[in-house]
Amino acid sequence: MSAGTADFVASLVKYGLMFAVFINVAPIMNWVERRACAYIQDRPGPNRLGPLGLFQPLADALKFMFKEDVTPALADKPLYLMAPALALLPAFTTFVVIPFGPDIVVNGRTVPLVVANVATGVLLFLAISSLGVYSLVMAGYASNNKFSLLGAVRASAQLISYELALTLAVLAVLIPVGSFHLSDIVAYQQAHHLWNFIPQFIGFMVFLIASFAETNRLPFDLPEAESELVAGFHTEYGAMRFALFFQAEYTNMAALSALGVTLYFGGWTLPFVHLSGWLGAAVGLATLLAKVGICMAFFVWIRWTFPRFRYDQLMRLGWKILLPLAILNLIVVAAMTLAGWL
Amino acid sequence: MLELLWLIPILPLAGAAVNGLLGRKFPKALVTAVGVGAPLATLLLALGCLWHYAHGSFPGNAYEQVKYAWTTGDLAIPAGFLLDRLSAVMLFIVTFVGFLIHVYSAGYMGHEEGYRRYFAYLNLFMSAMLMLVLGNNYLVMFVGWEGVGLCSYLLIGFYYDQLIPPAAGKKAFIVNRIGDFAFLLGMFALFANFGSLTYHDVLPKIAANPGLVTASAYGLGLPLASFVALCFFIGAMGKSAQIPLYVWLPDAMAGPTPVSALIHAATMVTAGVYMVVRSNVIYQLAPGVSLFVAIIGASTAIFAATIALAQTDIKKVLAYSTVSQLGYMFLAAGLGAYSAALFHVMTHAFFKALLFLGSGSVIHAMGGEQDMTKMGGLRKHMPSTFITYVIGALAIAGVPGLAGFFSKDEILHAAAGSGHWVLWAVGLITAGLTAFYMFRSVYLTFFGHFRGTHEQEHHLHESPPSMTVPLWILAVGAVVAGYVGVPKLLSFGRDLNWFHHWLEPVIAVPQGIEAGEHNIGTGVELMLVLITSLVAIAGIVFAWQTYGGDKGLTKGRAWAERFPLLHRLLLNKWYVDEIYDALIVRPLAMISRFFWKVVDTFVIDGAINAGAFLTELTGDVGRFSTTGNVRNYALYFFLGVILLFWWIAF
Amino acid sequence: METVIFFLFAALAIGSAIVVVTHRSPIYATLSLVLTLFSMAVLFVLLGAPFVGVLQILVYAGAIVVLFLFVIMLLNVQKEENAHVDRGVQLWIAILGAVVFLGLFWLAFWRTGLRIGGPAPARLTEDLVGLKGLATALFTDYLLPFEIVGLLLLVAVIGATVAARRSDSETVRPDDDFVSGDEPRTDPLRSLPDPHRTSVAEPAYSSSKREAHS
Amino acid sequence: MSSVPISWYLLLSAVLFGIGAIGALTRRNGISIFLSVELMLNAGNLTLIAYARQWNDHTGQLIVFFVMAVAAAEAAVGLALFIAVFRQRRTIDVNRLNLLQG
Repeated sequence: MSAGTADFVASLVKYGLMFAVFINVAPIMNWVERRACAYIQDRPGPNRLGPLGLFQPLADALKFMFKEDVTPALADKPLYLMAPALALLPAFTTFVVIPFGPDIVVNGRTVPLVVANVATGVLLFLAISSLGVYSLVMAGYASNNKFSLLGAVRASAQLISYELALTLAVLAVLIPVGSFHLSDIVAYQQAHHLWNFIPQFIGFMVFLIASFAETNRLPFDLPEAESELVAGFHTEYGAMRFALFFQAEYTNMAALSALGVTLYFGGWTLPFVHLSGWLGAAVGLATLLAKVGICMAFFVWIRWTFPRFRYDQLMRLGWKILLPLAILNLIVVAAMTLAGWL
Repeated sequence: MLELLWLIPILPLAGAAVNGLLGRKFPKALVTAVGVGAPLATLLLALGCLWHYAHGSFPGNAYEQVKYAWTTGDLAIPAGFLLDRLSAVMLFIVTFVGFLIHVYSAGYMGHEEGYRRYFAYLNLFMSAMLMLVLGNNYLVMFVGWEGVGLCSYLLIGFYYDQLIPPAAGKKAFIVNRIGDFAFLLGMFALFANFGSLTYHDVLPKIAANPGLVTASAYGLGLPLASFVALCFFIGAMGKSAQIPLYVWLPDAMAGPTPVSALIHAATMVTAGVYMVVRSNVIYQLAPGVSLFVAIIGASTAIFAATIALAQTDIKKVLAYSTVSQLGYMFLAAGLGAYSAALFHVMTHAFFKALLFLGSGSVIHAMGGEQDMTKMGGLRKHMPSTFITYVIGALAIAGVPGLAGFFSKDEILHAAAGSGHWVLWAVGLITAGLTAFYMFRSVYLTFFGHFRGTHEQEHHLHESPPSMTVPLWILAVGAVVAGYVGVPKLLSFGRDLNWFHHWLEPVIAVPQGIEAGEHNIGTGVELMLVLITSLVAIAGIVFAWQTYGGDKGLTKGRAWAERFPLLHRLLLNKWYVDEIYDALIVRPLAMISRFFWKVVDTFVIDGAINAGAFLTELTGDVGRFSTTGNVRNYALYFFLGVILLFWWIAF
Repeated sequence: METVIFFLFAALAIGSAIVVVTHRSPIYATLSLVLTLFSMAVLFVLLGAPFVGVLQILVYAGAIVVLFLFVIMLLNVQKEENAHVDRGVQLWIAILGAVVFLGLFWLAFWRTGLRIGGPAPARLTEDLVGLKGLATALFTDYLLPFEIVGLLLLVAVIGATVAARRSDSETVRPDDDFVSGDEPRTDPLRSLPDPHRTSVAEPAYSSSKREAHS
Repeated sequence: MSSVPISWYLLLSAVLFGIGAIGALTRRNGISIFLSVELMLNAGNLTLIAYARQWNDHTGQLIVFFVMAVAAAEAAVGLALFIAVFRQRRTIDVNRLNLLQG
């Protein structure tokens, strides 16, 4: 096997692993979400199917599969069909840059435990996540109904605004590290025995809020707000297509939290423990998943506690509060790195 | 006293300025006082200067006074005045006759409106003429020359509300300008060769080395001297009304009579003769041109005399007689007898002024009527005018004992002396004709019965003393003036020709030209004098036979019927005006019309209009490109890119 | 391998470019533009400029084209009926266009001797790909343009807001209490400033009442 | 790593530019003209990057960086103008916006 194909096979295998992990996020989260919401609202939640309702996601999946697939009459056919597919694109391509373990040696060749060991890792993540907007817009426009169109317009406006804040927050993290490569960021945090969220707490808060907005999670889920816009951009989507949107949403959430974890919480590393070899890889992956899990839980928790923002409040928060904060954070971090503290 | 020489031309100028500018508010008496007072002061001043000049001795017997440098640099023209023998004579004539005519015109123009304007112009004329005469270089003379031209135009066209005078004024001015043009050319030539125009520079230099002037062919194939002489003579022709350029003088009678007397008899017309005499050196070095001058003079004399025969307007008769007498003067100047020419100028000034003023008082009495066929038998009503007029007529006819006889005889003597018997014969015939037409006018006006309207007859009266006194003074002058230059022959051995000697120094004799004319025997001379007197008397008697007595007019007409063709020719002035009109005026009009219509409107305006049209055209075409449609602009943009690309690639 | 990618994405780019130009519905055109930009980004990466490629996606495809989509939806731009230019003229224009293009291509390639083949480019060096070289160049040699572009963007932002802003008099404050009597807003972007409408200071309620009987 | 000679890239960008140009010239709708212009800009960028690659020099990439910024600014202002025009004239069909007709 020549080096080229070896690399290709390795990355294929790694991608298979990561895909397996992230594909299961949706069903698990489905269950977690329902249970947590019930717990917060002091009601039992789904417990009929299997112990503690563990098979509820399976039931939902089946439901999605067998529901009638309705497409609105005057819908713009091709766009209508392409929207859910496009939604999956950012979801399943952004986590390739996340490292999930130390380098391991496979038959004499060291293989970095990241699907795409690309120098401009973070930037790629941001770029592809910015493409996510199109699926919303397509869905909104194609389903030919006013509510979905309004939902789409609002969604695109929201995404663009918060993408700015998100990017600036992420850049702040890169300044001390000096490279876009996520492995370097993780290595930096490991070397300094200091997770980034402590020195750059403002940046972390901005990142967190912006990630809520990026994934249209509750405080910012105006686009598919049930009370006002029925279901926002995916009003007209029926069974399986809705499932795709459902899946895309949760995977996006997982990817973003993985990025967050890698940037601010040291990714797959454990403080003061040097992991290496196959065992290290396994432990690394486990720690990464644990951290992502905690983060997802936090998402869910926030969802069922905060009321929805109104559109202009949302915009004001995005442009007049988060953006200045992010810039401030950027300046502060740059100053600190220059002064040599970071 | 002589230091004030420069004041002579300035006094009448001041008079003109006062009357002209401030006269509007002056009462008539003050205007007259200024108008007549200025020439009086000038006359007195001139006499004073002449007295001092005559008694003082001056280097080169000329007193030159340079006031300031008029122009500096290459063309250095001093604003200078010169009083020498020649200009002394002219000064005397101009101031004396001028003053008398001013006195006369005070009475004559008394009740004319525009009185103030008349005197302003007359004074201006006097100052211009004095400038001309007293100038010490050709340019100052030329200033005077132009000044008199201007004043003659103004005065001829004095009655500007009528139709004829302004046209006559313009005609006079234009014809004079033609002459002035030639005069200028002559001056240029002089300046080009001698670097200066002052007499005391140029004339001695020419006299010193005649070779300089006669050798190389300068202009028109003529040597310098001939060229300058010819140019100056053409200038004189214009100003002194010789053959081709005399047409303006008869028409100039449209002006008031004293004007005709002053300008067209005594002073302005003699300027030409003065100029020729002043530059006699040049003419002596240009024998061909001098002969030409003589021939022109003679032919003008006889030509004008013939026309005068048939004229019925009294002033026209006098006008043509002036032209004829001027012919005589140029005949003398052409033959080299410059003193004779100047002598005739002086005598002519007196009796011609007298005749004009006489005719003026006749017209004044007749209430403006100038046609002799409407007059007759005026001797009873106007005795002094009659007597002075007859004296003038006798003088001009050349009856022995009066001024005319001496000066005319001098000229004929010079003609005979220099061997030009043909010219002498022409002169003799003209003398006869002069006598005939002068006395024709005398008989038609004063003898026979009155042919005018009853109302005019009732109105007939003798002119007031302010008019008759000058007449008498001039009459005395007409008689006395002759005796200044009595020829040797008749002076019984004593050399009485004072006038000739007076002018001797002015007539420079360039080396190489034998001096004086070879004299013919005294016997032949005596015979010549007898013949001229006989011819004069014959003229008078013959005039009496045809026009004398009551039926003068009818007998005159009978003569006319006998030669109908000749009579019509003479009456219509040989149709000279019509010929000029056809030859010159009409072609010029055509040419100017052509330039106006074709060149100006079509070519020049056309070009500009075409330019305007073109811009408008491009504007219209351009407008189509702005369709307002953005995509068209994008297209143009793109085409521009392609062109640029194409241009870069090659 | 690498030429395969080139030809694939080149074809993709040209195909989507044609769609951008020819498609009548602006939404499809914009989306195909996204596709073109994406394939261009890949080509950029291929040409050893990963940073520019990613930037292309992040800035161009991610923000600018979204802005386009946003405006298209806002203005509800309809499908563009095909120009009623009759067949003949269109044919003419097509021919003319083709001739011009061929001329240009012939000129570009034959005339300047640029053979299609051409020398293979030099080995790709790390500093070209790396970000460090680019960053240093940007902030040393090209600092002034960088500042000017910053200023330009500021101006553009201000310009855009001013141009697109509705006039003050008619922006409805969210806390305005609507009264049923208020005349309906016909213009999708709110009607043109009504001369009678008073300044914002006065609550909408009173103004509409005065209108009623003015 | 790129073994594709540069002339291919130039050809591609020329074709893209041509398509963009035709689009800009023929389309009636303001926004689609804008799209075509963006397309032309990108074609330009491709050439720049190709030459940057050929001569191993950052300048090309930097200029692309600036071109993008300018394109962004232009797009923003242009769209704002379109909105303003739409509010005024109810259409952004270029043919009907010919108020400046000569």
